[in-house]
Amino acid sequence: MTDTIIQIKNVCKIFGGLIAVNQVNIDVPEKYIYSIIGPNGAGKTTLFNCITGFYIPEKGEILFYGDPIQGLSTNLVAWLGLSRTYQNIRLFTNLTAVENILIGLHPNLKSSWFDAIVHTRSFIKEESGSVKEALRLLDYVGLKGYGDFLAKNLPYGLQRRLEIGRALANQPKVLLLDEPTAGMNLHETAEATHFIKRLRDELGITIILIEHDMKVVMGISDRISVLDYGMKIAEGNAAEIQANPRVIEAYLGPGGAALSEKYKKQRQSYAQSHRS
Amino acid sequence: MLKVTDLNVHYGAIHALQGVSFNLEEGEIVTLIGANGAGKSTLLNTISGLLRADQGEVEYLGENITNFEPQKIVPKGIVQVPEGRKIFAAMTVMENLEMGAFTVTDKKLISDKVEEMFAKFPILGKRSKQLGGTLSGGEQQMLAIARGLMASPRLLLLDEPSMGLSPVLVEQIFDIIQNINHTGTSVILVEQNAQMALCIADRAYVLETGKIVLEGEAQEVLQNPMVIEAYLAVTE
Amino acid sequence: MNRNLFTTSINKGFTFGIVMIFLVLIDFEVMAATMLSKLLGVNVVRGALPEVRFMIIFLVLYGLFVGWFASSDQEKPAKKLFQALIAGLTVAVVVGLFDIALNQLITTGTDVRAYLAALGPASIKLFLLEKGALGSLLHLGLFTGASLLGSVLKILLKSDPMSHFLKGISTVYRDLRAKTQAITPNWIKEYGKYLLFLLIGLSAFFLPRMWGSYNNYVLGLVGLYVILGIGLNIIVELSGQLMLGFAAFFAMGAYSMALLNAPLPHGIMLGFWPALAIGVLMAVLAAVLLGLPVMGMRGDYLAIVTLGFGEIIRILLKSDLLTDFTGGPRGIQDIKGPTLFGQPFSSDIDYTYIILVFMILSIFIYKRLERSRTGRAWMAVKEDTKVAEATGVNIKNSKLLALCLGAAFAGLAGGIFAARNQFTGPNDHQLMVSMNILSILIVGGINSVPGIILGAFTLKGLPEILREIENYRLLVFGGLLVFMMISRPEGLWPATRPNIEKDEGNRQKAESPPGKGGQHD
Amino acid sequence: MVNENRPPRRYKRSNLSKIVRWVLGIIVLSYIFWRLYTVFIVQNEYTPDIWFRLLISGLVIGGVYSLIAIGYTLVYGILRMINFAHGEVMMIGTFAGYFVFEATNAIKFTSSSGEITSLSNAQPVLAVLLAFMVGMAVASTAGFLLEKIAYRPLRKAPRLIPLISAIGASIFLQNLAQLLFSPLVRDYKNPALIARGQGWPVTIAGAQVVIPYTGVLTFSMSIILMFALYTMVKKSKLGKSMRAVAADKPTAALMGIDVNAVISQTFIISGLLAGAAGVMWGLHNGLVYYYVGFLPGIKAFTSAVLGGIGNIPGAMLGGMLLGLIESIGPTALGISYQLKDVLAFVILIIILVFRPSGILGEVLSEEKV
Repeated sequence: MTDTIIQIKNVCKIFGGLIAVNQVNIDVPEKYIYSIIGPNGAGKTTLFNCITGFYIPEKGEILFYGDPIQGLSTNLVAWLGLSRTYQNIRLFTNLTAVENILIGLHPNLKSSWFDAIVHTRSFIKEESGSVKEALRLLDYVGLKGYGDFLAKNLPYGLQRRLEIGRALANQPKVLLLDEPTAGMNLHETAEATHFIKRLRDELGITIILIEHDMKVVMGISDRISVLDYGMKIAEGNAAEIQANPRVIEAYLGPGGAALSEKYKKQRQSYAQSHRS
Repeated sequence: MLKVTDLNVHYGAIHALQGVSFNLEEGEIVTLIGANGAGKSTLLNTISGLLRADQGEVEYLGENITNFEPQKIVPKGIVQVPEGRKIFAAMTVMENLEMGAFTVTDKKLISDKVEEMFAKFPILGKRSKQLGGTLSGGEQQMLAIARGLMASPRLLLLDEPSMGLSPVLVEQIFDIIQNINHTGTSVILVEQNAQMALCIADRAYVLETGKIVLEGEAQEVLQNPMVIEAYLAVTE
Repeated sequence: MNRNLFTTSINKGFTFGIVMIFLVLIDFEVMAATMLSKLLGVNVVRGALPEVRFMIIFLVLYGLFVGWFASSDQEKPAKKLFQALIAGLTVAVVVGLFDIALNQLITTGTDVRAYLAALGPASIKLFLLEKGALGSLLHLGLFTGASLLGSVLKILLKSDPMSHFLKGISTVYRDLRAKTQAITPNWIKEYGKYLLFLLIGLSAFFLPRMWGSYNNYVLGLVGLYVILGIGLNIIVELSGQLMLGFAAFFAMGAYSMALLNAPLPHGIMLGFWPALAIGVLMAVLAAVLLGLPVMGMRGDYLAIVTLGFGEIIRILLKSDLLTDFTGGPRGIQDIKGPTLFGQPFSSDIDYTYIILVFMILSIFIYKRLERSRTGRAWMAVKEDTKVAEATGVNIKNSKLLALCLGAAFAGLAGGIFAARNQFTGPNDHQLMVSMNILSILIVGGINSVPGIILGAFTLKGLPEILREIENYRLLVFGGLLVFMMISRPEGLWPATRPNIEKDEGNRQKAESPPGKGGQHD
Repeated sequence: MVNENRPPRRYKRSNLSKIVRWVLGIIVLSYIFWRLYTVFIVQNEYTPDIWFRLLISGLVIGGVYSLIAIGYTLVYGILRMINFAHGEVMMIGTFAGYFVFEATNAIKFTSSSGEITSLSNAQPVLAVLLAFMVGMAVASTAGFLLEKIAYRPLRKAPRLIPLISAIGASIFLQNLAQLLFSPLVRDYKNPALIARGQGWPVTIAGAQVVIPYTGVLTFSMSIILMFALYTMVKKSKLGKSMRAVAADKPTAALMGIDVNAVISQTFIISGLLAGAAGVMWGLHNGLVYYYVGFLPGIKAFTSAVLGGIGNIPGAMLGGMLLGLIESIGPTALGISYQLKDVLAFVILIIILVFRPSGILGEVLSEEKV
């Protein structure tokens, strides 16, 4: 299946004169691991925020299964089946791990406050079902036994996992991960990479990934887009991206040989003038 | 001049610097390069007192200045030009420069310095009454550097001065950095734009996830395949 | 380093000295001495001054406190002692200078009570330990000695007993619960809960009868404030909206009861129960009307808007505009109580039952809400609104629901309150009422029912029982709020989160037959 | 997990709160127009001198509100917190001024013409100046201590925690004043020269109106102080550093600015203004008691929000506007003067609902806050 699940069409987002996302077009096929990379301030997270409804793009459309979703409130976007994680982990820190996941289940549950007070039969059923589901997810993301820890007391790597667990509770069609390996060491990063791959392979979730660790990106992405100054400058698979001169320039800086020569000369002449 | 030993800094839950040591001689340009989130800015912020070190020592001109507050560090001659320029948008160019000279009490000296900056950056002189927020990106970067120079620093910490600028402007900024260095100010340069940074630097340190993975003469580092790997993971 | 030690001690001593002077200026020391003498079993006639020895005890306690506090940041005992000595001496000198001024006032016979209301000659004499100028010398000895003693105590105990004590209560409670749970056989676990409820129910039934009217009045007040606290807790602590005009909803309930169930001004006489129900509905209606336009507002703006709302309601109730309708500043009298099975309820004892029933009902509802999808959504909204929304929670509905449910509790409490007092007027619904309820939550503990009960008892019950501190109640409140925010923002008895994973594991173990085990993977 | 089989979901957009907002807005507007129409066209019983009198009292009270509002705005600009206890700082200033007048009134001596006069009547300028100086000094000390004790330890806490602390401080200060000075309502003893109720008579449309001395004094004093503050913030080094800290604390620190010191100074300046406002309040209204700061405090906060919180000219404008609305509004709308406080609160709610950024305020994005 290679149906397009998310289609980003000509999206622009402007912050007081600064164009953070500029005419970006991206098609994400279903069940792909799709990476968006680019240097600092290239507009990756802004694009994420546009997709998940945090920002309303000034121009363009974002289609989910062909329906426009830009400008919808974030809870509706979540309800439709897009879950996300955050660059700097944002958990409900004073709640336990299980409760975090239970809140993730929110869009799939129906019981109302009245059911809760009266303890109707459907409420009891739903509640025990959701607790089971939450514990199952907890196990799945590898936090079994940590369920009753407050989220803020979990070690850093587990907080990342819990955040993914919370996102999974929504039963998402699309999972947007914002730098899931930031701040992890090599071992943890390898584990996380494997885990992301498993999500796609086992659960069939489409994954959109922002990542700066190129080892991760190159290792698992089916397709990669590169943003720079808010514009998409390249798209392709890992090998294509690594060979693309515009990408190398975006990361390592422009100029290359010519400028290096210039500065070399300048330095030499400066050194000479000081020696004499 | 500056000696950092075994610096450990936590940034929220992240162990952002894990035992970083480096040093800088007077008159040098030292560049710190590395990918996003490698800990470069954290290192600068720790030196200039914005972040607290959990462990380790920062020694400047033989004095231990670890965890001093910024207002005590600036008068010693260490000035940071922050990432993203951080111009005071609602203040005029002139006022921005005056803020840069906050620790200077001699009014004559301040006006001399302002003149010097206007000579160095003529465009700022032309816009001295304009609000900082109305300047273009390149002008803002120049203002940020000029503001940093107002305190007559002996050591200038530059955080991503080329970020978000077009190649022509980047070249200008790098020329300026070199000039500053030639007038006797030591510079620590944090850059994404590794190629250029390495061209003008004397020595370089490459950071990866909070650790220094490579150090040496800039020209050597430039040739080292690890640099490209640190950015693009091109290992094959 | 030593100089630093010296100056910080002087600073601390100076601060404590100034605080002591302020305590004298508001006559706090006399109140404290009176309380001490009561605690130690001496009956003081109301209005009369306590004996000198109790003043000495108070001063010594203060000195101990100074010594304890001043020697807080040093490791070595000698340094601690040094700090305590310097701090104690500084306090003594500062207070001594003040003593001389006080003594001057007495000897010249100047009466400054027109300006400093509390500085009566009798209480000055008491503070100077009836010794006049010599009193300052006595103070010197007392403060310095006690301060040294305080630091010695500190060295000996090596810990902070206050926080220890507070932690102690809750951990002991939890340990006890865990232990009893471990050793009790299954059938008690199953039905013990009901047994406990029965026990509480029985004691709640019989105790009020044995306590007398005044205690019942206090008990009822505490109960009402527990209901109010639970209502506000839903709004403030569960869903994270700082509401400063909660008294407006309280007023809705009270005035509905008054207008519908009093002979004047309208004489509708609908009866207690329907009026109570309508009061609750009116409070909810007010919450909807307030909530719909302001729901999207930022936290601190919301606080001020709700404060404004509360004041609007109060001023309107008081104004000439509504005098004919609400009785204006005079309020409404002769509100009738309920009749149950032909039995009229009128005394405080009778009301205690009603209040207890509703209090238990409130706690029950609160507990159920907290452990549900709705409650979790509220907590998520409080923790991080944006993320909660991105997780699929409808923020506006969720907040509005919390506001309405909270208001319902306030309407309920308001109705009972008005009927019990047989009167309600604008002054029953001042801003201070809202503040008091908020303080209960903050002092008591976030999202914890025992915390709310503890808070309601300490802030409403204790001052009623200990009449002496009545005047100082709000002062202590205010200081306590600041102090709590700085030192213990989670409250005296914060709730712990439920152990869902463990409970579920236990449950499964209990369900699966023994030997085969539950989950072993 | 049943990802694959989950049925597709449909969404519907709801605009209920927007509609409610609009309906409310239309109701409020039509009410205002209806009232204005009745009062001005149908009844039309007020003569110009009445409006003039209301205008004067509005300007005077507006000046006081402006000064206090500046304090709210300065602190909000720097710390993004509502200094709820600011009204109490004003109350402290009022009391300090009161004691100065009591003291200068108590010092009696025989003047050259043989009469026994008090210092405050013989040297009214000195007495008033002294009252302002002492009031401002005491209030600024109070503001400084308030920040140091109740707010500084909470610098990094979530937003609501310092607000609760501020509420606590407000309650504390009110009750401290009540216990110290008793709940009595006391009279301000103005020097005879500027006794309350006296002033220059003017004739407006055939009727005589008195422009009170105290009114002129307080109004000009508030204008002078506002002008001084504005120049200070614009021109002086301290003012600039305050603006820098308000804009970006870390960057300001990198300039070598001692952020904590600047915050303290901000509280001192707010206290100075609140103290002056307190003495002005006492001189003009004549009453002082422990609760005196509460309503002006809330009103001033309303003014600050009205003008756009964080914006100094906005606070000045908002204060004046609120003063005028409060004094002219009830008459113009034909409602009881008792309800002027309700009017102020209603305005606060309306602004926050329809234009949270105020008249001159910038739109604060969620991220920035």
